[in-house]
Amino acid sequence: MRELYEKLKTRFPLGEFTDQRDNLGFITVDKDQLRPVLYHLRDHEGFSHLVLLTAVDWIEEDRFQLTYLLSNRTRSVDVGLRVMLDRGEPVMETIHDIWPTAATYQCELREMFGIDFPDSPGVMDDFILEGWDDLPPYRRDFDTKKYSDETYAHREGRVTHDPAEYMKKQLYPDEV
Amino acid sequence: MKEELQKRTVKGPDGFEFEVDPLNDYYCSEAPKAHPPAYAKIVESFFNWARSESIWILGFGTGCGAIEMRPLMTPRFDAYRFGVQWRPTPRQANLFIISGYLSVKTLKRAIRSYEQMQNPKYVLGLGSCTINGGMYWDSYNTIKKLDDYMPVDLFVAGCMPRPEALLASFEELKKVIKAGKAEGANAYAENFDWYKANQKKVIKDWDMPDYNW
Amino acid sequence: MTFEWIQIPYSLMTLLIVIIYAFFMTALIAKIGARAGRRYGIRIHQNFLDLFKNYSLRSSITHGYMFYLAPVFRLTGGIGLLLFVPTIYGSQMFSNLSFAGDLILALYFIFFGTLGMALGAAESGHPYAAIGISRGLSQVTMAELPFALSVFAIAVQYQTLSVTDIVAAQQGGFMNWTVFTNPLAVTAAMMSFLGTMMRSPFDLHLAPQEIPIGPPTEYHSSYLALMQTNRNLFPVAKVVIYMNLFFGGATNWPVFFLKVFLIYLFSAFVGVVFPRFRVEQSIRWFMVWAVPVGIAAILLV
Amino acid sequence: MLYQPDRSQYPDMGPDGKLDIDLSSGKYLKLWQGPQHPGITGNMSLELTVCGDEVVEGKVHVGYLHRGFEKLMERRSFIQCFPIVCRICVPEPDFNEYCYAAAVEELAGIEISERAKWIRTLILEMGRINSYMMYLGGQAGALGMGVIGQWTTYVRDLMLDRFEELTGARIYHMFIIPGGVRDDLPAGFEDRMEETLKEIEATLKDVQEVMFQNAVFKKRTKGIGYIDPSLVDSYGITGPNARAAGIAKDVRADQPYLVYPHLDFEPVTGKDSDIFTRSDVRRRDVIMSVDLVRQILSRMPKKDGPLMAKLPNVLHWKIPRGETYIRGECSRGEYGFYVVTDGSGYPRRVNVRGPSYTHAMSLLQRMIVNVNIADVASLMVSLHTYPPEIER
Amino acid sequence: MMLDVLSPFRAWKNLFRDPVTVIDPLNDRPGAARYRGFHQNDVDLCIGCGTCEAICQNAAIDMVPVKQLEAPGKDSGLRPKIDYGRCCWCALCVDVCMTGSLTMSNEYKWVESDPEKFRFIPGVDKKYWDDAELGYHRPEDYHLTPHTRAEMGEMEADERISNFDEIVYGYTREQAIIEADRCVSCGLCVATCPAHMSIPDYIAAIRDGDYEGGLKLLYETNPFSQVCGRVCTHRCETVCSAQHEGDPIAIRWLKRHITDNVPAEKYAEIIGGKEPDTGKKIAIIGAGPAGLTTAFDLAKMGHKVVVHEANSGPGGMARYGIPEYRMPYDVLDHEVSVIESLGVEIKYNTRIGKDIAMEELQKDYDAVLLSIGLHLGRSTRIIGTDNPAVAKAVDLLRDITNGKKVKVPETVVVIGGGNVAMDIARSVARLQKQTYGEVKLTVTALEDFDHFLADPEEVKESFEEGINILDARGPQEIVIDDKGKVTGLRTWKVKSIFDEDGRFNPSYDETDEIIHEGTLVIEAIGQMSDVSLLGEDLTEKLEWSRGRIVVDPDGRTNQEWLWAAGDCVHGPDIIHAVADGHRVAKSIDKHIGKAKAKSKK
Repeated sequence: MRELYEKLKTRFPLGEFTDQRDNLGFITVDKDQLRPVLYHLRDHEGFSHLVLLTAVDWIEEDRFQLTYLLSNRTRSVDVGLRVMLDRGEPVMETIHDIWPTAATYQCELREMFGIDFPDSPGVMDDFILEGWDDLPPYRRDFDTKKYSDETYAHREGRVTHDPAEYMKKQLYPDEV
Repeated sequence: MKEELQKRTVKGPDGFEFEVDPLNDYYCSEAPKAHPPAYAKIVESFFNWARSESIWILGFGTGCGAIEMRPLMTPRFDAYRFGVQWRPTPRQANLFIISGYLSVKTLKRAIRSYEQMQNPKYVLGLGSCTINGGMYWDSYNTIKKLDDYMPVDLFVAGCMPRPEALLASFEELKKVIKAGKAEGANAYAENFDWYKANQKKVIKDWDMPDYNW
Repeated sequence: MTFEWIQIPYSLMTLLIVIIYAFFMTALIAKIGARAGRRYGIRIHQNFLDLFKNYSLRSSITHGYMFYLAPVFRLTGGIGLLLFVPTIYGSQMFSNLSFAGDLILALYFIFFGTLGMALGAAESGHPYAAIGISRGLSQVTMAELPFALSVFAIAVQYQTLSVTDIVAAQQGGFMNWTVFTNPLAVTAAMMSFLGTMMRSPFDLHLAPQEIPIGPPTEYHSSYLALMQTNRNLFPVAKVVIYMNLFFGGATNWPVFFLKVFLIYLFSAFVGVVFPRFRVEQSIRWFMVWAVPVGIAAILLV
Repeated sequence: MLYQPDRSQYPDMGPDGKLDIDLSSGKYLKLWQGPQHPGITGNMSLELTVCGDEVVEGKVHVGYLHRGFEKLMERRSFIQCFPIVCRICVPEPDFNEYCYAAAVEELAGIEISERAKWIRTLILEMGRINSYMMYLGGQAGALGMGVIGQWTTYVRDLMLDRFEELTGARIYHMFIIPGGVRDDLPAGFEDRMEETLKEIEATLKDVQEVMFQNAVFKKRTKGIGYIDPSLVDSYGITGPNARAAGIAKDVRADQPYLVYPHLDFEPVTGKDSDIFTRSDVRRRDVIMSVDLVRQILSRMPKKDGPLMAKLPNVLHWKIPRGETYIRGECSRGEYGFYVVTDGSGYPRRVNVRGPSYTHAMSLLQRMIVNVNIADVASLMVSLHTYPPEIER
Repeated sequence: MMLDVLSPFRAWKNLFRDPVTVIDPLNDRPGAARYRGFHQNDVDLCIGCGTCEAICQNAAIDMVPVKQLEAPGKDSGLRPKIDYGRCCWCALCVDVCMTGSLTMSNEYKWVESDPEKFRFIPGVDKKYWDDAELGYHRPEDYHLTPHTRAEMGEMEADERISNFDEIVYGYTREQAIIEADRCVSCGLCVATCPAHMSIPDYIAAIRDGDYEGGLKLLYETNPFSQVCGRVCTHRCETVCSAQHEGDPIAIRWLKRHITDNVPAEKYAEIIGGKEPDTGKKIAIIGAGPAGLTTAFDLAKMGHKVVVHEANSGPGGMARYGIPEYRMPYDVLDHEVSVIESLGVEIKYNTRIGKDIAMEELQKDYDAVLLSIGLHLGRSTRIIGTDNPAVAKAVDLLRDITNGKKVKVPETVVVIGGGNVAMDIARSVARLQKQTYGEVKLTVTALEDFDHFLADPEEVKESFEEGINILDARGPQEIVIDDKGKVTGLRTWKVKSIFDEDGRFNPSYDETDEIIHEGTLVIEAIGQMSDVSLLGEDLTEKLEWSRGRIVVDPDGRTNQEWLWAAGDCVHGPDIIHAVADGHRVAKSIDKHIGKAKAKSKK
């Protein structure tokens, strides 16, 4: 994997490299370098299969990480491209013209993370959710338990006790 | 609201223009009515017997429990022996098996399907997720208590319940029907406002009539 | 044959017997089909339970007058078909309202229910019902063609349009049955028979996986109960015609039951093991296989 | 030919590249298939615009089964995620368990025991047989031949019995746990498995005779639903769908995981890339899986030592920051888990890559155009998609 | 082509085969032997630790009190109640169950019309599957929590026997992490610990490597953490949920590990400062754990504390009752220096009643605390105990601590089976080894090994060190020769210790008699307080019970200015003394606060 990284590095400015396994590595790529790198990987390195496109919310660092995972099916190696986006203004260029399936991924990311991909077909359509009016649910600051408690009613009448506290009360009933 | 549900002017094939308000024109606005049982007790008992021995299930796999429906339709368990059949349309079905969790999106369809079924109709809540949210208790997209949204006759514990548990629930349902206690459809009509309020609380984009017959 | 009032209660009795028989027999066929799937299948009296259940539903919504009428039309088709052909040959009691030209009427009645259904299904407003009925009509039309040809062939063969006379001509040993005297016509007719029995590969108007379940999608409760009755009765009535025309009719009830059962079984026998055609494939099939046989039958007579 | 939709007659293309479909013109009809529709696999729906019998535009709607697993996992500890991942795919849940466990093991640096690997492989192959059995029944059922589904569901049920005695559950096995597997094979398992395999083989023979040597079935499936091999890469097509197009890609052979390096097999491929070929590839794949199960049972090493690797206390298990992607070849194609950890006791992000994601969304939407309504269900089934893994 | 038409008809061969349907699926198909069906719980085995609740990702389990369980102290008194509206039958609760009490049956049918009914307490609420034998039980070799204790390095017996160096080395970082990782944070230990130390929290601090945070937690509840980290009676470990299927967590050693890993000079800073001066003065009699804990607390509250100690060093029983190889004095000194750094004044060699009168204290201080420990040994009062060659363990231990040259003869007999007996025996053994090069020492204990009072590891180590321990021996007479010299101890075999009413009344098998050789007999059967300092008046005014001062739950005597705490009230136990100290400190603060309020009025 490192060879590939070194080779790419001579052509493109690249960020951090993580050698995860013999056949899997992750490379951080600049937002505007992504497209040339993708073209290069697809056309010259045989990474013709877009395995997945997803995002990670690093809310502490105030950014989104987009992961484009590509696979070279002949050599059976994978490379993940990490693109860091500003969390305040998450907009990314669409790649549906390179891989048509990316449109679906982008649609999902728009809905679940609120990352916009202008010009991606159907990106504004409802994909999974319907009538959603809260924060995009996959964002870290969206608290699913809180939302669930507020929106849906749970069956009442459940009480639990802390074993330590309850036992203490039994053993030392005089203590305040 | 979806575009196709908005009021609009339409030009027919014959060139005639007319106004369409889909929600009013295409749907019935009448609320459901409670239908009393037959006047004669013996007739009602006979009807209940017939109802209990001919249970037609709506073929709508709302959740994962639907996968255990197939073994029931096929040789191993062969539920047809017990008077149970699957129907592809809600009009002809009497029993709606909510096979597990209902996402909000499916809840909307489930309500429509339920309302299109004819009185008397029965609902079976399959698995823990219909009882109290199950393993999706903290999910933002699934309802927790099925009986808030439609009257439920029986719940079956399990995740997911085995086909045998389902068969046991059919047997139990037969008993309930024969005892004349499966009056979910009437309960729905009588507490219509309450159910509607609950439904509308979770379905944010309510773009259908209040009652689908 | 002249009309006598006593024929009315007699025919009603026939009707009753046939309906009850039809209900049991359909269940039996279903059980046999289930055996191919290595299971037991429905209970033998399940059809009655379903019928009572459907009558016992408390609410039933309607989509308009035609929606009401369609099941009635449909049932009329079934009953009419049965009533105008002789059930038991040689029996005054069970010859129904058979008359000289009844073969033509029977042909009409076979079509009648489908037409009624078309009106009702259209009224129900369900797109799948509309698709189903258009498929159904095209196929029935096509399937009727070989049957009509074959009927024409035997009408020519026996020189009569009366079912009773055709049956009479076949008496005296099974070698006299049309199936042996005019096998081509019978082949064409049996092909058409497959096409009208609502079973694979010709069940494309119901096709649950494509257009669940076509025309009757919206029907329920007592409407459905009526249609169910017809669903059981109509095929039997149709089988009665086939039996009379091609298999020597029946001179008593046991023979009747057996013949009807076997002819009916034929459709199930084929239906269970084939998937369904698409509508144009089905039509092409009739055109390519059934119609030429029918024409040949006429030519050879 | 499917792939260059024939728009010559209808509908017109608007200047913005969108189709000009005027429903009120009476020429087009909008049809919804699903979510309550017997011809739909699982709970999803197709919004079809048809002209006559031909589909001119199709849109796939999913989300009816969305439970937000990826979110729920972010607030469950690593061991707590183990019971919920299998729910992502109902008919073949074990792949979730395997991919998740393998990802966690890789990130936490846990090496699992040899026998556990064999048992995992066994379970995955058993699950594959089950999934294909459901598929075969579904493919025949979509064309109205219910009898095949009766047989295959029956043998699937026998396999579920084997699952039950091995794992303790029928559908959601929850057996492949991070660190190994829960338990060893029960006594006499091999013999009962052999009986089940024999029954499966007999059924497959019947299926071959009744379903594949069937004039009507051939008529309905040959030449229909053609996928051009050139689309395989751009549409992310994997598994039998790709193999039926002649592209011999099988993760089991390409990136062997678990004990696949020790097993003998050859990826099954087909040529015609139509519905028939895809069904046939799957049928032959079951035969291969049956053989693999036999190989596994006969070559599995004896138990020496515990099946479970030494785990830290799972109640406060923390995994250092890292990310990885684990893939496996499930019955539908490439199944994968992308797991990101941040050093806490919870996964930072889990992304599930189900093969249906690309098959049922972009591919199906494209293939469905110009298809007869009658073939829609059959086409959809032939892609072998399971909605829950699309929306998770 | 023709084949394609005919071949499908082969399906009909099934017509002549029997269907494969299960005739009565409801009864013919029990779940598999491993089936994960409905839960069962052996309530007697269950300890209510709540680990099942902690691991359940569905929040399906509540811990609820069960009335019929009446065994406070052994478990939490709670039992899991499972909500089948949540459960997913993953059996993680069964896997993690610390006692193995929670299992699953192979039953799986439960249909109910009332959704509220799907909650039950397995094993308590009767269910039809309670007696099912098949079902999921946790397989052998399969544990989600590690169950063997991390080994701690310690000196070998022959190395340690010749000196008084500390035996155990303490955990290394790696060992500590392994051990800390085993904790399931159930908190039964917190409830049991008299001082309610936040055990799971400081164990978590070890896992995170946050020793300073851990130390802060320790000193919130226990200013004698370093001491307790070595010699605590660790009642926490007796309820530890990990002990049921493995070893209990080495809570004591982990505590010590924290204290070892924070530099001595940082203690004061971490433990934190004190509140502003209140101008109140409190006298404490005895610089033992109880007294100094009170001093620590009160000093933090801003009161002025003066501790009067009769001995020359601090620590009380912790110093004078525990040998150095278990409790090194420099650790103790450091511990006290931490307390002193808060401004506590300790006056050594000040014996109340001799150097200062009790009345004086009453007059000069706002409150007085009596924490004088148990420095007098009890006697068996058998014949011959008045001989000078019969000694009491506490006295000897004190002498050893004070550095007095204690002469031990070549053969010694110790009477007693408690920890003090072990302490003195092992101390004497070391002296013997130093003097004679070999150990000749017999310990006779009343109890048999199954009911032994001393800690098992003490017994084990004693054996390793060459000490002969005989169980179930009742002392009858000190054997004295004509010259009046002790030559041994005569014992009988004990048949039972308690009579039918449960009173202490040993019965003996007189035929089984042994004379243990020894020219010194040491009695280590219990201690009592030296209450002579109180003076006759006060002694009379105070309420007594079995030789101990009666106090209210807050540790106050019936004299409103006088509190009592520690061993002299509750018997020997450091952690109890610490807990007492806290309680008394709170009570004193409350009292003098009130007094202040009163005086303001």
